[in-house]
Amino acid sequence: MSVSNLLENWSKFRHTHPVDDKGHPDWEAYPSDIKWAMSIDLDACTGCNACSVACYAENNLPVVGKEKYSHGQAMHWMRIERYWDESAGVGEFDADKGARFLPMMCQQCEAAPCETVCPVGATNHTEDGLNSQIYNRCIGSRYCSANCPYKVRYFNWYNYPEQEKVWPEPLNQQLNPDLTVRTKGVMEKCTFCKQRTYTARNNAKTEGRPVQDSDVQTACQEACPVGAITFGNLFNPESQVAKQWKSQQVELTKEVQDKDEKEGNRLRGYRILEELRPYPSVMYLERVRESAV
Amino acid sequence: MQHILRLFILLVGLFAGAGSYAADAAPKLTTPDDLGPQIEQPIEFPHFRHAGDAKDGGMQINCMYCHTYARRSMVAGIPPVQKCIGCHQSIESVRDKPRIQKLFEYWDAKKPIPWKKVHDLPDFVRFNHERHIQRFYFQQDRPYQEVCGYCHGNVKAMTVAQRQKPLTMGWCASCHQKDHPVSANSTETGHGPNDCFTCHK
Amino acid sequence: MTENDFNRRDFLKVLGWGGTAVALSGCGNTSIEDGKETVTSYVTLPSYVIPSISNYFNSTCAQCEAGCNIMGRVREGRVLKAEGNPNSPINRGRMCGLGLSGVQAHYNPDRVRQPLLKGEAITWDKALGVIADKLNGVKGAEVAFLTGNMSGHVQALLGNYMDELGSKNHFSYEAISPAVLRAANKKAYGVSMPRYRIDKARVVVSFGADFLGAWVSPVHFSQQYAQFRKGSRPEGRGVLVQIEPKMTLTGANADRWIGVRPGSEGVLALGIINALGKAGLAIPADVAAASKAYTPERVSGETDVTVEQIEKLAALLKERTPSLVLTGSAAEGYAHGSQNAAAIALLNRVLGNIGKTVEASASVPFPQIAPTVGNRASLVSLNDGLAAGKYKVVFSYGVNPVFSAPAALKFKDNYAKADFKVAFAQYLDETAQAADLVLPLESAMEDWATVVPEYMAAPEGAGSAGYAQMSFRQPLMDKLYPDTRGIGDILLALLKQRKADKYKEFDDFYAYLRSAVLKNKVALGGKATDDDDVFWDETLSKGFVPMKGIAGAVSAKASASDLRLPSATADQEYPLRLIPAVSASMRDGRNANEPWLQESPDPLTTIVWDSWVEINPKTAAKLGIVEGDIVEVTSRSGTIRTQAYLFPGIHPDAVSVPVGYGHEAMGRYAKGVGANVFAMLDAVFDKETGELALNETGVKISKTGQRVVIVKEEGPVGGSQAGKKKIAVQVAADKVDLSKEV
Amino acid sequence: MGKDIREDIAWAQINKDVLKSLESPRKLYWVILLVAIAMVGVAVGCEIYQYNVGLGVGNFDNPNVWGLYIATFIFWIGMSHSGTLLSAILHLMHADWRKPIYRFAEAMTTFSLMTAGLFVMVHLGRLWQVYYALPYPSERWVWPNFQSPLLWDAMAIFTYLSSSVLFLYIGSIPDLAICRDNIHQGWRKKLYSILALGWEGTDRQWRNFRITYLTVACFLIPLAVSVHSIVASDFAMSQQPGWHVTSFPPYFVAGALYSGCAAIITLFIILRYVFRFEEYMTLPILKKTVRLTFAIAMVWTYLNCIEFAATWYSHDEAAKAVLIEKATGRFAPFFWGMIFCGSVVPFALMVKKWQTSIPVMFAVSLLLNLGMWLERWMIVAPTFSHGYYPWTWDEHMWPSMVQWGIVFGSFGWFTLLFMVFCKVVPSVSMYEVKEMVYHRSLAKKKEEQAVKEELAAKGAN
Repeated sequence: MSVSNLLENWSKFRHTHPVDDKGHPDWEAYPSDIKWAMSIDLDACTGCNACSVACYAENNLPVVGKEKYSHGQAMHWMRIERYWDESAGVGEFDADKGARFLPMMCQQCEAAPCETVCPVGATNHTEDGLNSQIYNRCIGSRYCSANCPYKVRYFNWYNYPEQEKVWPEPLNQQLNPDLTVRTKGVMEKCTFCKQRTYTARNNAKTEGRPVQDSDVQTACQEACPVGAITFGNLFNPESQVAKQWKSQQVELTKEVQDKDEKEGNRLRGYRILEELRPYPSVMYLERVRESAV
Repeated sequence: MQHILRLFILLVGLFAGAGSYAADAAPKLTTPDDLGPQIEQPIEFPHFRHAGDAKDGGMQINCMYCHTYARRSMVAGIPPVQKCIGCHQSIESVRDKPRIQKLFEYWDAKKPIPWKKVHDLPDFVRFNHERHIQRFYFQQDRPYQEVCGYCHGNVKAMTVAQRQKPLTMGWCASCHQKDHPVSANSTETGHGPNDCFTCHK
Repeated sequence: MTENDFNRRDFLKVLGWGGTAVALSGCGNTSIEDGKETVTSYVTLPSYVIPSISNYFNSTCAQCEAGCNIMGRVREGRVLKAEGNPNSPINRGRMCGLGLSGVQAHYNPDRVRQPLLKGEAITWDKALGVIADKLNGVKGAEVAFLTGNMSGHVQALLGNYMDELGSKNHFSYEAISPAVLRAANKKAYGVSMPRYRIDKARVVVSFGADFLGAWVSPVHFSQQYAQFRKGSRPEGRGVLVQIEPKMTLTGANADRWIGVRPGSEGVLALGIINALGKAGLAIPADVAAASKAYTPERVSGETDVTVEQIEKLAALLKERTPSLVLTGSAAEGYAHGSQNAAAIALLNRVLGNIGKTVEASASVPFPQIAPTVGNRASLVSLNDGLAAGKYKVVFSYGVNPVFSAPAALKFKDNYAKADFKVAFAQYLDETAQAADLVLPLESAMEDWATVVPEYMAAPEGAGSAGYAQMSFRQPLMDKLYPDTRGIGDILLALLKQRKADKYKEFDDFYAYLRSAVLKNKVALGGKATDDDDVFWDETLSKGFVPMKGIAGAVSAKASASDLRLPSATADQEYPLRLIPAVSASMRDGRNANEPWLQESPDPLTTIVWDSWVEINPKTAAKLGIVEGDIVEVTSRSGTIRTQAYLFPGIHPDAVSVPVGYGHEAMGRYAKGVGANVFAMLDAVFDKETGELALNETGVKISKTGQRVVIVKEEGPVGGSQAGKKKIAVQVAADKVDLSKEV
Repeated sequence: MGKDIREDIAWAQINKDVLKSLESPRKLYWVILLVAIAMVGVAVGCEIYQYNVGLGVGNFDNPNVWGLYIATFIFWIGMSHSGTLLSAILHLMHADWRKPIYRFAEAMTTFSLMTAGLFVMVHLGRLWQVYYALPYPSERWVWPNFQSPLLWDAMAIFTYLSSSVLFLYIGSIPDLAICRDNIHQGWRKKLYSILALGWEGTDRQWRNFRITYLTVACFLIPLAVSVHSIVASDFAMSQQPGWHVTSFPPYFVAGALYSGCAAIITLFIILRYVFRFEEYMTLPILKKTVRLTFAIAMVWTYLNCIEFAATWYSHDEAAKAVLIEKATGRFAPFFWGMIFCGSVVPFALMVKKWQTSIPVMFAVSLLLNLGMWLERWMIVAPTFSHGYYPWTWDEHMWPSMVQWGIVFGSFGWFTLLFMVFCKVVPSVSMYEVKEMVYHRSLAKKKEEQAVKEELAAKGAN
């Protein structure tokens, strides 16, 4: 450790981005052979909330209760948004074609707006392409949340485990020992079930083989009754998620996708707020509605 | 202007001083062992007797004979009482020793032994025994006592285990920064992961 | 048991809190500690238990009657999470939010922990003694046993017990049950619960069947739905049309949601048949006769569905076959509910779906473990008996009629008339509070049971026609409270009171179950030569056993001769129709004390921790109601106060309040949350089955002048994307080629 | 219009008048001090509560993760700027009218920075871990994230604070020596002896003093500009609609000078009244300050217009939506209040009759300050409740009493510091007033000489 390390060390945070300082994507520079990514088929998604509850169960999320929920202090890493058709104009709702559901969680952006602004480097990019959130490093400045375009970061406004007692005995026995229970004053968010991807990588490494789709499922993906969520290694061309991204011609490193679409053959893949250039790792597939009825 | 110059020199000197202090403050693997407190255990387990070298009267049992989960799990595990009994029921010669009697008391009552945890990392840290054992014991083929000793010190010389290494973050990181050969006969080297997320859960 | 054999419960003990401790306050312990924490080693440990690595034990979900096969994730003796059993033909490895919350029923802080005699804790011996005393000299006909859906060996034991008592009064009651559907199916197809093949259909027209939410076996149907929606399927992407006055989760996912006038579903079905005939489909003569009068114009007037829409729908149904027409609670909850269901079933006959997308199902070959399905008619007959003072001792298990019976039945008062009331309960709910003796039950993650699902899903492939299965529920961890007991153990103890000899070989229900299963090894897929222990262990590790079931047969015998569909009549005093909404997570409210369910927003309104009344914006504008107004919803039988939510997915003549809220007891998470809509339902019954007609209550709405900010997930712009085009994108099916999608 | 400082006032008189302000305070002083302490007490209570229970008690939510604390933080940072303007910039420009009033303005700088610093602390979720943000070499091998504007911010404030303390102190040394020489007993004597650093007023000391003072003044000016530019980059460097604006740094600096000048007018009037400094804080000085304030107000208004126009002409729909939301949504009263206080009220400064009217200027300066506080709030809050993602828009979040209490208390804290300062250090710079009087009397003498000579010449003729 020396002064020279000062410069060396912090610059490491950025070098895991495939997006270099000039804003050009550079896959070759990617530091590992894993890039976790997801795709969510909105046509399949029924909005049933199973993923969200699974997330509560897997990730030790506190139930905040009505009063705190009313203050917007809910801690759901995975929230289901419900939209209506607005055929007659913005805000004029039309229920004839049902509702539209959108599961929204941390998009694990490659050039994440949250990472650069954290004063203490508590959130930074990992080699397998996640936005990490190091709870113990967080000092609670909430700048990351302020800069998140999706607002998918959730702050511990209270000391849920100890003072608010959201897990009264014996509910606390359900807590997952693979990850911490966050205390007050730290930011948290979806980690793509890091404890699961970590275990998958660990097991694959022990067996001396690359990670496969069958090694890991996120909790939401595992629960989803309609299998709308696909998760895996985008770098592995055999993975379902890579196949989906490819077939939808969505590329991680582009902020505008130039798709080869013919008349009557729209490709459904898109990323939300892509134009802000955060390079999100979650691709959504458009919802389809029959026009013949 | 002389004064400004003096001030400038002073500031530069301060910064350089702080920097060189920092260089010294970085923990090294060779720092003298930082002995943790002596811990009172329900049974004073003699590690030296079981794992120690033959010349010291030990039996040179592999650490992973008892701490059997270390190579396949995050935790090394404390052996179930059954494991102790497995051997000790056929070792009549020490049956009357008070420690063994205590052990059999637990066994007869079918009660678990409430061991105290010696190497206790903070709750937000994930340390994976499996990964380290795989890396150094199986892959690089180092002797098990050395591999376990990286973090646990010279347990084979202890009675009740005692913490010898600092186990602080900088101490972990200092080893993760170092290049280690990837296998026994390889000149290729690699270092441990430096992602915060790997160890912070 | 031999020395080496182990009682699995021993290893489910919560021991390893140290070592792989749950990080309870993540950022609390920030230092390296020596010797502060205790890491307790096991005494003995089977080889498959490795600390820090989860073990999965198969079991069966008890959160609803679908009976999904689950795996409990167990670590260091604690069950952490329920996950789907991938081999299950029911849920195929998937879960719903309700099922996932099962662990919170198990770890619930509000469980009853000791037997309670009039509120005072007593021992089990004393409790069982009291029951023996009270039964002394009571005739069998004076004992009633009220349960919900029952199946498997617990039911067999219950049957034995009722026989011993000489009682025939086993009432099986479910507040939310597809009872009308069963009767209508029996009439129309010859089986009460056929296999629906949504995955095979090209068009599904669902009359209020919320098969993605809370209807029959939602996770199974979600699996089928996923197939149905796949563009790469040979049949292409399926089209879902949902016809119902109040949008359900399924309606929200439909290609076309048709907000029909409440009660006129049967009329619409006949109108569609009429239009199909006009479009050139061959209609059987009797059906044609029945539907002749229902011209699209007339139907349009009665149902509020445009002629164009009816014709479009008919054209679609004619063009794309096979299709599937479902009928659900929204169409059935009327005095003419059975008629509605019969009319809708005609559509399947006309379209030739019977045998194609409506398949025969099989039932288990053992009638004593076959499911006894609950309905509301049985509660009515129990209630009548109680009112007449017929029953002296009443047992209740797994149901909460004091909460869920319509107020008009005055069930609570009648229940009090029985001399001695025993409730087997996990929570001190409304019924348990009204009971004299409360016996604490083990949770579904602690006790043994076998479950036979009513809706018998089958795996793909040959032999699926005669497929039946029995699922096992086994303890996933040691009992949290030593003084709780499984229902099977309690029934066994009660049986021993009457016939000690016959049951003396069984120490506990586990022994009974094991011997009963092993006796029928061959029928359960084993060989007579199989070792008992091996067979038992294998069976448990699979979580369910397939059996050769008794295959039923579907027939297209739906008749159109005796259809009588009344036209809607306007009620001047109570102009709006109340539709009690059954949500996927809250159901009938028995799981209301699981905080995850309270905190997960209702998918459609995104409201949490409260009930609400959904009002169409047009109706609300007429009444001068805006979102958040506290309104009084008044029927002939009662009044509730709740918050108003303007909802575009509801017919202007209808309002909807979710059921399951408004508990006055049960626990900290359920008590006082929302209003109980059961308390204001009129006692109107389906004319054929005697089922309570849930949607038959007329209400009026008045403002109270109070206004609140509704606690919900959506923001002030509601479901608007505020002009942003790329958030939740929707595309017309003809703009996209789905056939080659990965 | 009142009179300016008399040129013929005796130096001893200056000493006497100014040192009088250090004597036992009047009753009014104690009343103000007690009120200030009470206000601080409220804030401390709120902070203890918030510290123990968590930031949730402030009614923060997702997405409104920042609230009044950051707004008020910028307000206090901004207020500090005018002290530097008056004491350093005008010093370099040899504007001698600054001399009687720069001392308290500089003190204002220091104390408002100290207040602002507290808001950084109050804002943090885990105050007890604040040292993670310091770039110190640690055992953990990790440094703060130098990319984060928040870190620049912390460093800038710290540098600025230490420089202004230094500047304030250096500038006071000759006066502290006067105090030392004129006060003959008690702890104060000792204090002044130590603080005066053995000042004797020798030529060499004066020469060194002037060089040092000038150097620090030069050093301070770029700092002052940069510190608020960096505060601006907290917002401008982020990607949020309404924040991602290139003109933010000058806009913030202008706003800072503006609020600072307004605060100077307020304090000027209070000090003049409380310490009877009519002799030194004369109305012509007030007039000059008022005119300066007006000029800055117009610059600020101009930059405000630029910000709106830039938003309007850019094709950023989200930023436009935020602007419309500010002007028409639930923040409209505050937004238009800011426009009124910030751009309309300053025209009162141009009414000649009012420029020297104490009550009018007092009221106007308070309104200007209010406007500037609203401006900061309008920068922070609407972007949160109307960001990129419509689903998370929010209409109900309102700061709780805890937030208001801490903001309220911060004014007490500032007052407390300032009041104590006024009783310890002369709030009018005696030696510089003497300089000023000397220079003016020299000039007058010259003038008189010239007149005399002229008369003499005339007489000779």
